[in-house]
Amino acid sequence: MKTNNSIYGLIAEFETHGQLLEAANSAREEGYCRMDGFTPFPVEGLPQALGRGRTKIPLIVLLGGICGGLGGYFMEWYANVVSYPINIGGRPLNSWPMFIPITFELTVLGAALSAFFSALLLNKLPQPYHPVFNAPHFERASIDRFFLCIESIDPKFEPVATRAFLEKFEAINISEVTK
Amino acid sequence: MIGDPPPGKSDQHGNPGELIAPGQTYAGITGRITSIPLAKQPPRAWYFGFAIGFALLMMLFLAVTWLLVKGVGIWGINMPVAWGFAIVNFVWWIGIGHAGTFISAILLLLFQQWRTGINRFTEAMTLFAVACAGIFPLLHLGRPWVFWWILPYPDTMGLWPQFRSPLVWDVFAVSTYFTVSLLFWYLGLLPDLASVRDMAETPLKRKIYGFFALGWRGSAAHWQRHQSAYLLLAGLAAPLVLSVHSVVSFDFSVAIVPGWHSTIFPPYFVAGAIFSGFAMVLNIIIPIRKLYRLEGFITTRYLNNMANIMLVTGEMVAYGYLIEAFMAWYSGDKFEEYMMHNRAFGPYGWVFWGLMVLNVAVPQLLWSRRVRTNTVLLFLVAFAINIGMWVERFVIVITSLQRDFMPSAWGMYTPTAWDWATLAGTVGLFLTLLFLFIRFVPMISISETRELVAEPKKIPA
Amino acid sequence: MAQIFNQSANTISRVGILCALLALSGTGWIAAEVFWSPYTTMVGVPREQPVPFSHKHHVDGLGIDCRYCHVSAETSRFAGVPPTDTCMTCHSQLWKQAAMLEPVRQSLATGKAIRWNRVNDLPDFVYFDHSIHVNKGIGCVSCHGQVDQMPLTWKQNTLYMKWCLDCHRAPEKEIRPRDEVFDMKWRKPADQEKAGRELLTAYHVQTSRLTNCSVCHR
Amino acid sequence: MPMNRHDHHPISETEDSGRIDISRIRRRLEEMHGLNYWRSLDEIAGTPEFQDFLHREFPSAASELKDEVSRRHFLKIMGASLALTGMAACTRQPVEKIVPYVKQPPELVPGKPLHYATTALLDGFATGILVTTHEGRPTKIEGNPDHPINLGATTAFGQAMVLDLYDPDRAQTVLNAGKPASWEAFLSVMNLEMRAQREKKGAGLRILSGCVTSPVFHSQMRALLAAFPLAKWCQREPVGLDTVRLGAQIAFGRAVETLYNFEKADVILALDADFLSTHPASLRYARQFSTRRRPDTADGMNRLYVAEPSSSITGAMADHRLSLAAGGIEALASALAHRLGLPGDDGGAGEHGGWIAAVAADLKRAAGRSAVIAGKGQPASVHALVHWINGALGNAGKTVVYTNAFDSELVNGMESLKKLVADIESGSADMLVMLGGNPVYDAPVDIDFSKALEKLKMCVRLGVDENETSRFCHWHIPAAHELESWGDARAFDGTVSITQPLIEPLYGGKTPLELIDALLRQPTRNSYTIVRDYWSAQNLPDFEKTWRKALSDGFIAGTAFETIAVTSAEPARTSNIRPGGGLELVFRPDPSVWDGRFVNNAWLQELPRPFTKLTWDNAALISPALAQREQLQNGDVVELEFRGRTLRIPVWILPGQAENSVTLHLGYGRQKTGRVGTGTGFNAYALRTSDALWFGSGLQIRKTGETYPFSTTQRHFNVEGRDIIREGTWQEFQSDPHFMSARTEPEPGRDDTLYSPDEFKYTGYKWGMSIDLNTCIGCNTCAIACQAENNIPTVGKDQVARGREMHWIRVDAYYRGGLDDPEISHQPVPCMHCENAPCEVVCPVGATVHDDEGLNMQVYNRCIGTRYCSNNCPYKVRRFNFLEFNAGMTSVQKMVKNPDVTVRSRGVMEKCTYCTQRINAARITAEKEDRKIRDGELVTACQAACPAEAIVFGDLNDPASRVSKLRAQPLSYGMLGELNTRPRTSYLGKLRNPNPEMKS
Repeated sequence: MKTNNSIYGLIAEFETHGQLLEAANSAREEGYCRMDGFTPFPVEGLPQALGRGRTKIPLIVLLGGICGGLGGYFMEWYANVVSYPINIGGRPLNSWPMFIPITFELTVLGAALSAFFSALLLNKLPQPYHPVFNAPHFERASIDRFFLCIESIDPKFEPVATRAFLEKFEAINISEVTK
Repeated sequence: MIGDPPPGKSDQHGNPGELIAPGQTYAGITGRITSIPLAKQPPRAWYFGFAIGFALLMMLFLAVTWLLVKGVGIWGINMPVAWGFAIVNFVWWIGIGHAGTFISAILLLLFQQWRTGINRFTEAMTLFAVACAGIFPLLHLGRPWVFWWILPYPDTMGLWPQFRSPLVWDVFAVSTYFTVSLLFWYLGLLPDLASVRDMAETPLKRKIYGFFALGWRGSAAHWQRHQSAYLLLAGLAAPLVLSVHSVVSFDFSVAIVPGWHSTIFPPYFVAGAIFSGFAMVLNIIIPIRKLYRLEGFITTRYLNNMANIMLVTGEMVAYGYLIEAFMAWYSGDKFEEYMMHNRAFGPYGWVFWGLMVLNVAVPQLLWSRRVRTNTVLLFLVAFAINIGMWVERFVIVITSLQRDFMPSAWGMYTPTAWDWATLAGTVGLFLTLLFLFIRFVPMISISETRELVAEPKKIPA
Repeated sequence: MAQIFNQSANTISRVGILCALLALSGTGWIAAEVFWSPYTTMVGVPREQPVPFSHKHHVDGLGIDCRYCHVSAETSRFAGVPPTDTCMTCHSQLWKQAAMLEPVRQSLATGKAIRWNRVNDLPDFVYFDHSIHVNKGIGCVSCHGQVDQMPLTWKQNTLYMKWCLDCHRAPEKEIRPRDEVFDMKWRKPADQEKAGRELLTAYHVQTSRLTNCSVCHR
Repeated sequence: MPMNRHDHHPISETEDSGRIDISRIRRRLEEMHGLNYWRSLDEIAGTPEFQDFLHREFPSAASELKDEVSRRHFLKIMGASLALTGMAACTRQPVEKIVPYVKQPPELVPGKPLHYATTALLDGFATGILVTTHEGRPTKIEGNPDHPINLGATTAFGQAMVLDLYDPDRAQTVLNAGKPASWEAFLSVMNLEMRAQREKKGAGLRILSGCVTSPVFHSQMRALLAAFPLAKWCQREPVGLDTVRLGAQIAFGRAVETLYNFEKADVILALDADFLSTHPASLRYARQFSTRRRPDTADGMNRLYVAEPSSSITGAMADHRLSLAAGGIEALASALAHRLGLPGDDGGAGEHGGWIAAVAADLKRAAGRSAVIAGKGQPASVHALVHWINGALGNAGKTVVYTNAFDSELVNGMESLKKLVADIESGSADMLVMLGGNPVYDAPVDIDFSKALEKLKMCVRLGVDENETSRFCHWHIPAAHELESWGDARAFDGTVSITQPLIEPLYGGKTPLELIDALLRQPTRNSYTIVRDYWSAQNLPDFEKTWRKALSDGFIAGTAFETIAVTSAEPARTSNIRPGGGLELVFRPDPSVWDGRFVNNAWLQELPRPFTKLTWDNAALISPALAQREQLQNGDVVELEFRGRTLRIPVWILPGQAENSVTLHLGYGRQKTGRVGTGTGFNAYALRTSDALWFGSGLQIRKTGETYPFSTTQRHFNVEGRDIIREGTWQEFQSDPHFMSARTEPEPGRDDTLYSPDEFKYTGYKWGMSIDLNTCIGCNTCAIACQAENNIPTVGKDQVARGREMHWIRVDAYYRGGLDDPEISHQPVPCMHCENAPCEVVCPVGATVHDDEGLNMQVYNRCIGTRYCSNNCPYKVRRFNFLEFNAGMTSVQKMVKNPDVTVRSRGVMEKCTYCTQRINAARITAEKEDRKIRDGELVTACQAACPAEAIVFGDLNDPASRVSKLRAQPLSYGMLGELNTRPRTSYLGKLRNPNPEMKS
């Protein structure tokens, strides 16, 4: 009998995302909180089923956009008004209408960069190695199978009981994930 | 280990109604699509296409080398026509680069499912087209070796760019557009790279694709953030794609040159961009789809819808031409009036009428469903439009500059062999990149296609 | 399924990304360093000359005025580099045999000029005029530094456009009374900026146009 | 104007000046036997002496002068010099050398240009010039403002002579039978030859020169002819004044010169006379004429009638122009004489009776205040008629004055040339000394000069270049360029002008004075001594003082001819003069290459010809009617057959050309000349016979079907009804001075802007320029003066054809009215320096920006070459270096560059800067003296050169400045003002003064 600390968790493999959703929901109701689902495409409702909250990404993107925009206009204003003011065809030094396009572009750029990188960082990618990859057939998580993994660090995790709980659903197979 | 993919569907199966041929399975889709990058040998036709592209690319290197040795004088430009092919090609390529983001971003926001089969492909096309476009603003400089003076950085001269110049706007718009498109494309690609990784037989391929997949596990958390970021990027890309060609059009509309100084330019440029973008998508996708037997994934419905978009944007462009002529007359400005007259009946009149045929007359064929669903005809129409859109930029740039305010300074413009070589060269660059993409990257979004199978009625995101 | 990468890959990848970022910003920083380093600017690097002429000896030691050799400093764009016979005014009497002066004697004998190495070199599209600076109270030291302390002459300032602009934007920081211009020993008063502004008005310096491109570029 | 032009020439004082030792280079050259001459020049470019010379006190063009010289055609391109300095931001500067003098010339302050007064010659007549030298390099020619003949103006030729000085194709070594030899060797040979001649009293000796007005030379010739009584001197110019002299001879029975004063003339009739541009006194005439064309002229605008076969500068200024075959002029003159009560034949009037009547009436009305002038292209009889007419009108002594002739006895170049050839043929002449000239090329075809030359025992030629004639000479001596020579000459009014050298002869050239001296006595004197000795012997009051003054002034005051009263002979009874029928062939000197002597001068070659705007070529100018008749297009090659000889030449259709006249410009189609001139144009001399030197009838024209590519700088001559050039009549102006602005759409108001109109106030100087279209005669001198001042490169025929010419100021021509007799207007177009400059807003790097004085600056070293500014320039005055137009220049050629102006590299934009380098120089001088720049103290290059003073530059903030006053005039307008560009360059609308009694 293995002890919890040698295994990462128990993983169940399903045929359809429906079965996965069902299992996830009842697992949550059972009181499991440290679990994750693995699917070949985004399954609607799965995050909620697994008890996950909303992501912070939109907020980060908003901030990124604001910084980009303000930074952009400041750059133009500083360069053409403060650092080296020059008479350009009689136009005012701070010709704000002509500073708008770049301000806009940099707003978008700032937002886009923060969207992309926040997505990666929050997902802790790149992460080439992960215990779940040890699970049998896990390659099919990116092809046609749906996995539910209850992690050993879950307070409610108990190798035998948890396995028994999972067997209640029509999983193709259930296996331990070693660390 | 996975069951064989279903045999490629042909047109009579996928009738225009369907987005994906019936009877597809997750594994089937995955196997079918990943089999292309994972194949040991690409089809012969691939080598053929790549060879053409590469040969032209070498010609580009030659042309550019000579250009750097001698200067822009090797081109046909002169006074008064100081801008020639370089700018024409730049605008043309940028325009082509618009379809990708339009399809992936705007169709995504409009919950159009018919993007699924083609978005990955068109996004890649966008990147390559913008890359080609990006070359020209640099090459057309008299002193390309100091191009970075356009960028704001603390130099030893205490000088900055002149931010009132549309050319500086261009730099920011185009580079932003390229960056955002790249991020958008890669983010969408991530789960599929994981699929390829997991489908790969040899450890090396597994490692390579694994490296780029960044360890994607398809966990619920991954998907949740991925979806959120992807949708936000789409939301950002949508206004961006509209802004980019607007900014490009400012290069002209901000100037006082008759024929350029016109408020209709931004919308009419954007329409033209999407117009040519879709035309290019069709010109590429129709042969590729046949070559790789992807009719099952890129069904006739896609072609039909794209044709419809071309029809709409085509009419918008035609309207643009009409308004230009109308305003020239209505404004009562003698310079505008002469410009319009010169455009139609001046020394380059034949180009103008050619444009009318290619961009206004030919696209009307798309009213017919038969044309829209017949790959050969559709291909020809799209090709005509691609040429037409290039000609449009030629007309705008050349005929406006050729005869502006001072009759004493009027002149003509004749492109040289080097002008043509550079144009053809960038086509080579485009093809080369495209064929490499087809060879090594899944050209259809696997995960999104799975969603289509999972619940065809489901609305993405 | 077997792991494709082993555990260490995670750390490696993250460290790798970090390094890439550092390298990127690093190159920019290094470039800047190079541009401002003596390697490029030649600031403070004594320049070898066909004759090891010492300003220290002639100016500090013998107290010869700048204008004795650089005759046209007050009247022309060029301060003027002395013709050989200027050297010989003294050296036909002093150090007649000194080996180090051989090139000078040669020059006079053969009529072939001495080819000095330029120390303060502006690009050819920059039109610097000594006379106007001198006449408006900009001391030699402001640009050339304490030449009287240079055994072999070196460049005191980068002469980058940025550096020129610093002074053209705030000449009050450098301007001095006209009659102090050639004085190597002159030191700025405590109230330099105030005194400077007074001098600017006294000498009718149109500060507003000093940063116009046409002032230096034609 | 030049500050210290009164420091006179060093050589005059110290024979040992501290100048660089060109003689070394010369010696090197002489060592380079066998090498071909182009190369030999390139070789010396490498010598340390030359590098020293070029780097001497680091002139700013120095770095441009480093790169090796390429073997290519010198207009062709490679490499980029400023391109590298452009990268200064990211490259380490190479160590430059400082090369001080060994002995510094006392008058020379490094970095300060010096100005010397000297003399430029054309066909022997002097004009006074001031030459700017930088560290011993002559770089720029200005007119001498004190000189009575040109009053500060110059011709295009005068501006371009400095380029000839540095022409790498100049004759560089003494040649004996084509082999390099030495001056000493030549002297010893001459010694023997002259001894032989002395025995036969010089019976075999002939001297052939161009027209000579130099007192020193004349005295030398007198001495020579005294020593060799049987020797003969032949003076002859291919486009000389023979007809003028003969005409005077007929009219007055003696040789006199005729001088006009157009300032006093209210009505002027020019009979095929281009007195504004091709007359020896044209600079003065243009000035006088223009003073009476200004809208604010005190005593009313004059009226000009012109009858001529093909448009000339003068014809374009006419209030009434009659395009008439050259052969028809005499009939017209005779008819006019008749109407003025002189014995004349009225029958010649033909269909022009009305025109003549009106002109006659107008002339009568202005009797004593009118002037009639005939051109040198008209036969002596016409000149005689004109003299009588002026007499009858009482103009003599008022608007027309007569002076003693340059030569006491009549000079008839054509006759003496014929005589010379006859003597050689008959063997009576066996030795010929040619001073310049190129008779083998430009003698009438019916005189086989080359065959004659082959007969000679001894043939010597002194020439600055090797040409068709050199080949037949036993000895060829490189001549010193005028800027290398001591000498003197008379201006057309007789004023003696001194020629002094600005630089030692680059190739050891000799002056005619030295050569003749060598024939007279050996050892020879140098020309400085010759000139000085002569004048010191002329018992001038206080010689030393006068001499020094003459050197600093450039001329000897008070040496102009006195006017004399002439008694006219009884007018000959001319009867039934009828112009010959059929097509007529007309010969004219080329506006750019003259009689062929300037064919190797790139500045002149690329200068757009008036009206046609042709560059690098001549053409057969034909009338639209003839073109229609023969179905000819511009560039169609035709075969002209004239008196049994044929010439294939492309045609150019010139509106205003007389229907049946075909005009050929002389001077092109040279066989032997330098790299620039070779292969340009077509040789009109091939049809020029001694009996039809200027025109003749009986021309046949045949279309060949071939076509020829021309390079023109202007392709469209219709103003398209745009507010570019404003025209009206003197009468309208009298009734309402504001009539012009009344009928054009006004500029947008100052406040019609989203931005504050006071964003930038120009409180200091506010530079502006005003160009008077009334006085501009379209002579192109401004364009070439600008080219010389601002280091503007020439680009070659091919590049001009591609629309890449570089002139900063161009003279546009616009035609109005009918094809056959259009009104022609010239408009010089420099940068407008718009206050709301469209070019500046679009530059991404701020390479073109405004300064506090309103200058629209172009910062070459910041420019990255997007060319956006040019697109956005409504006036299209910007020029772009599409290729490296300065590459491949020899070190000598580079010496012409103005060190105060950056030499632009490939890939940068450039344009008129209002001569910012001059503004800076003037400002620095003024500020050093704690004062403002005075009005007129600062002139732009174009302004300085303009003969008509049509261009005025100055401070718009100074209400007293001339430019402010001109701007205040009602005719003043800004071109394309409706675009709200607020140009600083403004124009004065063009007024014509038509005769109300005439319909056309």
